[in-house]
Amino acid sequence: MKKIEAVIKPFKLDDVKEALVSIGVHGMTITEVRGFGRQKGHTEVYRGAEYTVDFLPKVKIEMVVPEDLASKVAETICNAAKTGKIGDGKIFILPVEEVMRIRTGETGKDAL
Amino acid sequence: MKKIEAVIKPFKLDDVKEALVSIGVHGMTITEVRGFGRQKGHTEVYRGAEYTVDFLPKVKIEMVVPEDLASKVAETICNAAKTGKIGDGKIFILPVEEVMRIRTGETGKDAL
Amino acid sequence: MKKIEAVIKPFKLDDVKEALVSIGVHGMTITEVRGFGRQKGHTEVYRGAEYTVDFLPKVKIEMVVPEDLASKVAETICNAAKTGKIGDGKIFILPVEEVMRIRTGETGKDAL
Amino acid sequence: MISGADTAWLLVASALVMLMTPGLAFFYGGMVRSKNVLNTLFLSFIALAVITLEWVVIGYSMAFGRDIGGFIGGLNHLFLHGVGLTPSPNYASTVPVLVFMIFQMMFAIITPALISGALVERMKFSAYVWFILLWAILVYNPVCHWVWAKGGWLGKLGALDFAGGTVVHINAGISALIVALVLGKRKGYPSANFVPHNLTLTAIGAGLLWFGWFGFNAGSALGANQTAALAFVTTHIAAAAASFSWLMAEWIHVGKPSTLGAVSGLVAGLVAITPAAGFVSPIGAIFIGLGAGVICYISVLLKGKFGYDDSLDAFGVHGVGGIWGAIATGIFACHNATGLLSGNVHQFIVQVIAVAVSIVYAGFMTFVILKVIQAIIGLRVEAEEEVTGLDLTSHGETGYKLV
Amino acid sequence: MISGADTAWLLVASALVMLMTPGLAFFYGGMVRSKNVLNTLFLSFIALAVITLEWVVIGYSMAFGRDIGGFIGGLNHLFLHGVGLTPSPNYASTVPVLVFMIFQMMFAIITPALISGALVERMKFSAYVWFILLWAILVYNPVCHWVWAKGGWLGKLGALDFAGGTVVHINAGISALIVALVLGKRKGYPSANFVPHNLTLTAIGAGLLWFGWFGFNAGSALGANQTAALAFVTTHIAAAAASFSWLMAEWIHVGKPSTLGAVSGLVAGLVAITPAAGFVSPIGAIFIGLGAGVICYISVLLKGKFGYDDSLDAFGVHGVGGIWGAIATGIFACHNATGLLSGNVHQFIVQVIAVAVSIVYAGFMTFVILKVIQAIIGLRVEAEEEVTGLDLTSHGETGYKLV
Amino acid sequence: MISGADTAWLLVASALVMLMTPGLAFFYGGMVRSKNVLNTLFLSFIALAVITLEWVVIGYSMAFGRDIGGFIGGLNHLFLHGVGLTPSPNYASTVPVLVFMIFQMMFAIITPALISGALVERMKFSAYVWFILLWAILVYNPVCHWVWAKGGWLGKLGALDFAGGTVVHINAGISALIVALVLGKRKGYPSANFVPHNLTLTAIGAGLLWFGWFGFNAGSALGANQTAALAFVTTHIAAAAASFSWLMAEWIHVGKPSTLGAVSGLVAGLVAITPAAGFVSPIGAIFIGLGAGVICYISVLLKGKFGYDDSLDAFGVHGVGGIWGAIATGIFACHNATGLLSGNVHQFIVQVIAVAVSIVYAGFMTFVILKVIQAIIGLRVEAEEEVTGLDLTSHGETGYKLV
Ligand SMILES: Nc1ncnc2c1ncn2[C@@H]1O[C@H](COP(=O)(O)OP(=O)(O)O)[C@@H](O)[C@H]1O
Ligand SMILES: Nc1ncnc2c1ncn2[C@@H]1O[C@H](COP(=O)(O)OP(=O)(O)O)[C@@H](O)[C@H]1O
Ligand SMILES: Nc1ncnc2c1ncn2[C@@H]1O[C@H](COP(=O)(O)OP(=O)(O)O)[C@@H](O)[C@H]1O
Repeated sequence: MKKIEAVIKPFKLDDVKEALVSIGVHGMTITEVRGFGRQKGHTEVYRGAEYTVDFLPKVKIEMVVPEDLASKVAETICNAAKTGKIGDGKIFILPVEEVMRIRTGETGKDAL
Repeated sequence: MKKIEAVIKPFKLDDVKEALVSIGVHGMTITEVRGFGRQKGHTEVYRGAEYTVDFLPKVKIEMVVPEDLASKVAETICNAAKTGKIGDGKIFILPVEEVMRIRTGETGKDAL
Repeated sequence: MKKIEAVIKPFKLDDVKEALVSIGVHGMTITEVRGFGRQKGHTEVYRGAEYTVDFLPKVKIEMVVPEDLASKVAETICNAAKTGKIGDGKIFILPVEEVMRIRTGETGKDAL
Repeated sequence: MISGADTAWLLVASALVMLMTPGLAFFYGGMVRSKNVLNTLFLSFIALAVITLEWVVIGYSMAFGRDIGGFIGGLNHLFLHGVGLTPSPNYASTVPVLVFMIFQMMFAIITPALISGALVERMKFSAYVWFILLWAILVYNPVCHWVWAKGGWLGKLGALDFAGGTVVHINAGISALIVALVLGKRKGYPSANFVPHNLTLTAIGAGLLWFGWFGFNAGSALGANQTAALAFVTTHIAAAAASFSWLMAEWIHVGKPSTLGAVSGLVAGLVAITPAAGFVSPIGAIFIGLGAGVICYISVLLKGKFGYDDSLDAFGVHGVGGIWGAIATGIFACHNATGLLSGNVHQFIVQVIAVAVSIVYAGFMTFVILKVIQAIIGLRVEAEEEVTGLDLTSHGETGYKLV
Repeated sequence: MISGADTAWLLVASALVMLMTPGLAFFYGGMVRSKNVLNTLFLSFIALAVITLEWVVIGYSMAFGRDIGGFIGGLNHLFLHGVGLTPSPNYASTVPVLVFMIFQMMFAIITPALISGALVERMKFSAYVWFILLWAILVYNPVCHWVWAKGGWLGKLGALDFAGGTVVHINAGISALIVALVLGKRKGYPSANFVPHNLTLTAIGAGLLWFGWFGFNAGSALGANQTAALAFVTTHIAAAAASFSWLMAEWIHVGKPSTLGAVSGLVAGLVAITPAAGFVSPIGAIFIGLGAGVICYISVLLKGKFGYDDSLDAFGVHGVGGIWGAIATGIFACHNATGLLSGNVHQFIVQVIAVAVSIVYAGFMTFVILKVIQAIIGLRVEAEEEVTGLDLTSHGETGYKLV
Repeated sequence: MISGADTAWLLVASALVMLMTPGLAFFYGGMVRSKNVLNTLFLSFIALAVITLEWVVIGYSMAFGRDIGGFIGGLNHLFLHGVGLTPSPNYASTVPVLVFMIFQMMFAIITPALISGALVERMKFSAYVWFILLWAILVYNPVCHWVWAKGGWLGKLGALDFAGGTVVHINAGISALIVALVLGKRKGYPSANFVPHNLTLTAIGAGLLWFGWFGFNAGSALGANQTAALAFVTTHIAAAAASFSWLMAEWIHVGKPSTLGAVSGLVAGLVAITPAAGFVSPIGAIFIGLGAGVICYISVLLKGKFGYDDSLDAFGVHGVGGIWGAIATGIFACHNATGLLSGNVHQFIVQVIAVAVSIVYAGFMTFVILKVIQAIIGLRVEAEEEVTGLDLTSHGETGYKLV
């Protein structure tokens, strides 16, 4: 099994979720994160004083999927999250050794 | 060493934490996340218009533990977090290559 | 490629970010988390009733870097985040199998 | 002669009505997405700054200057010339005319701010500022003159508008509808989740609006007298009744009563009683309120059917509630006037005429003003700015940094 | 004869007291967990809707209608029949009786809302609505009649209650205790972390409560006169003194003064001075306030000992503070009345009697009302709803979506 | 003789000014980082508790007791001795002297609270409490006597200060600057991100401040009369004009107008009009307001240049705005007084003297008080407490638990 982590632009979340569901992903966990990268941050000004915000709001999607689905999932996210502009984000694939469903205690693929 | 990631129902956090402490886990990191899965989301209604919220509040617990403790930890979380109802969450086990304690620079098991 | 996860004290974030940038890290993702560990939590008192808060605010930094940079990155974080007081946090190194840049579809090192 | 009691009351009432504009800011601000909360607040606060100056320079004179053919006031009070510390011969004879001027100013301020509910989350800030300035001059000042000035043609026709059902709410509500139509929908609407980001802020706004509305309506008696007492009572009762009936409608329709329903309902009630406050009995106020809650709830639902994006229901609540109130005044009037129920069919017809006139006039003028601004500086922010949020892109600030 | 000044003052005072109910909503709302914030606000806002209508229909008549044996008002003012624009022969002779009616209405509204502090985070919304309606009719209206109506038996006995120590605070506070006991504790209480989710909201509520309380107490002089001036001054001083003494108690007891302590203390002071406001000197007010801060702080601590879950200390602050205030009135009274310190033992005893009577009556009736509602529709939400939060499960909405 | 109208108006005005202190709490509270929000609110709320008691015990007597050589009031009104329900022979002859006392008290409360804007996020709470107490006694009471008491030397000199430009704003503003300098910068300032954490809270504060300021300025006419009317109008206009000009300055300077700019500007305008409110015309108010917005904006920018950490610009807005207002009063006065524009050079000079005197006196005394406190208990919290935040370390509580 693999864990896919994707950092995307927040307003793309719904599109990505729908795309994933349509290829058979049944579960995922998302987190509000802040990202630093090539995309420039923005400047805020309070009473004439400038403050630079380097970290931009992003959404991280995490999901564990069976081995064979991993690259398809990555591709799907990539398509759904792309705007073509800088800051679209990254996808990482990590190995997972075991999975367990808390409700039933099932492990392995059945637990997903 | 292994990393255990568990996504659980927020109100189970205290139980899980206590169970983990009682088996000798000394540290963990938690994050407010939102989960999508078999458990249905809910509907909110504002001025008669319905909005569906697919993502439900969950808590993610992350902790790195020595190899030999990993399955016991998973079991413990599973027991403490279980309500038996859909949406109880998942546990994932991932490999970890190195650990370091920032305060001392220690690495390996000592760093946990 | 490796994924570095560091849990640090929130007010050290800027220092760590700058140190990382100075050794050539181009991207990272951060999350507000809450940590439990050897550092004691604090007590809040509302109308005379005490409430113990075990989880302390921390910041988690995640970044994927090329194999060869991993230990340097860990060291850099360690130096920049250290206050020498309990609760400085941990660094974990995990294996990563694949990386993809959403904007371009690039994979591997180029995607970082 | 100046009466201390009336002066005290009208000063208090003016302060109360002033507070309604910030109240409105919070009411609206809580309902948008958090990335637009400051811009939404700003749309009300800027009305305080801009319309105050406009009213001093020209507005008061256009509205209450020497009547010109029933249609507009003359320029004899430009820069408040001749508006001093003695009572006016025409208005509020027991207080310094400056008091009457400032009380009226507060109405002129909140009216364009009401419109902002329809255009939040997408309108260019500079375009909005020009819009409210032109709208004040070309819509508010004339209509205010028609209805309330000595010599105004709608007033002479006999139209009853105790505290601004026509001048304030219908005017603003219809204009809001036009703005919503001209501007177009927010990106993603209605498929994305356009839900209130902070209903506690909305509730704070609602509390202040209700509080301030006592000044709005009971102050419109222009003295601490029996009519003020009546208007105060009917105002309160209508707000409560409408809150109640909106909740009942909601309870029946979606199965749950909601906090947003409670506060939306009370505002609907306050809107509807505005033209009627000093003319109807407390029992009349109950009917007007109960009607307002249900009617506005339905009108807000219909928005979904028609598909325009009146974001915070400025038309659904102020437009529709104002129309209901103006007509209900023609039905229930029984104090210092008579309505349908007292056998006065004429009054009812006059009310309908006043409503129709202000719908047509405000609607048309708003359209023209918007088209002019659109041609010169454009109306909407860039799509990307809309996605990022107006707080950051238009004002370089963010509402919350809570962690 | 109608006095413009008194009318102006009482209208303002009524508006101020109205604002207290939203103020209470924010005060309470900030203290619950965020998943219940809207429900908590709603409990106050719905009182505005429901009790307003109840008061118009029957409440005013029950409270201030023609006296029947000292126990209850007759039905001669049903639907405000005969409540018009001239002064009442019995009450507030210088303002239209409608003004007296609306001023009193505001008290009838906030009293049941006070009780909500004891029952938040677990009571069924529909059960709560029925509860406040029945409570208003069966508890508030009679007790109000006993104390304030012409012919009411407690008033005739000589009980002093300037602005509602007995009628409002003891009544509400005792009932709150009974509700807390009957409802039972919140799931997990006290082991889980039941801590305020937004103390800035609570502070906003406290600020508005203090502000509104000037209307509550100084308005109870029913005119813009010397007694109003005195009540205004004592009210302010007691609030400050109690805030101060609560903080000192806290500083000594837990080592740190807290913002929640500051605002809890000021409310305790306002509660305690309520029955005394127009009867005591500013120096008396200092003692009453200092006492209130310490006494209420202790009573709030004791809750932990006894183990009932009066969630937001409606009993600890309003019940205990009200009792202290009612008795202190019998000690410190010196303006238009005399108390223990002026040698009037009888007054002191009368105060104790009035307190005892209202404790017994309100406590018993509240119990009965709750049992009836429990039998018919139940009192508590489902356990799962409690865990998820009442905002979502009872109202289909959420308080905040800040990111 | 007591006038009901004047009494009603001054009671309302007192309530409005009271509300300004919570309003200030919210205004300031929104601008700090979330970990210090409660401490910041507390700094205002504690002023309500402490200064109220100080004023009753000794403050009123020091300020308005029997004049001693023009410099201070005697102790004849200790514990409000002789301050009762009849009018004072010297002040506000149409209301009970208790009303005058409480109205003045509200000014004494908010003035030290204003200073807190300069010292937030780092000052020890206990040191702050001692500071405001000593400051009230050693700075506020004397200067208040000099300017407003019968026999006060600045008043006799002819200094005009309608509602507290010198007594309140310059006094507080200069002291704020000294506190900022003595305390030193916040850890990390200015490199770290010291940005407002919740501008909606700041906007709520601004709304309440504007509302309350009507009581502050128009109440200072001490009656519901023509001067009150004038002060009310000029107050409102100046606020709007300053909000407008601050925004224009900002728009030109940084390219975007901001919500924080709008509310900062309006406060600057309210500050500047304070000494002038009852003396200038509405047109004068426009100039004073327009000037205030630009001048305060520039002064706030200059802070960056000089490098002191007046955290929330208490000096930049209240100090500088107050000085501008006091001098502008000497320029624009035309009602019940004359200024430079009416050819009265002498008035202008007197204004400058009064400004200079209060700068020197308040600055020096503040320095001395701080040094004494520093020597005895220290001024700043520990570095680690500052990092963690004062809410938790000083008060054991946190502002928000929103999830
Ligand atoms: N090496 C990295 N490790 C972890 N997250 C990263 C890394 N590089 C970028 N990110 C995340 O991806 C987001 C987008 O990256 P950025 O460099 O701005 O643009 P792009 O994805 O177009 O290359 C960042 O905001 C950050 O959250
Ligand atoms: N494949 C997955 N990868 C990551 N997180 C998952 C995955 N499936 C479920 N989750 C997380 O677990 C939570 C519970 O899953 P769900 O399918 O609703 O119920 P159950 O755990 O009972 O099967 C989800 O809300 C989500 O946060
Ligand atoms: N085993 C662990 N797994 C994951 N996170 C941990 C673990 N141990 C500690 N942490 C994180 O590191 C933080 C600091 O740990 P702590 O034990 O308090 O101090 P130190 O890092 O000085 O040993 C914790 O708050 C927690 O967020």
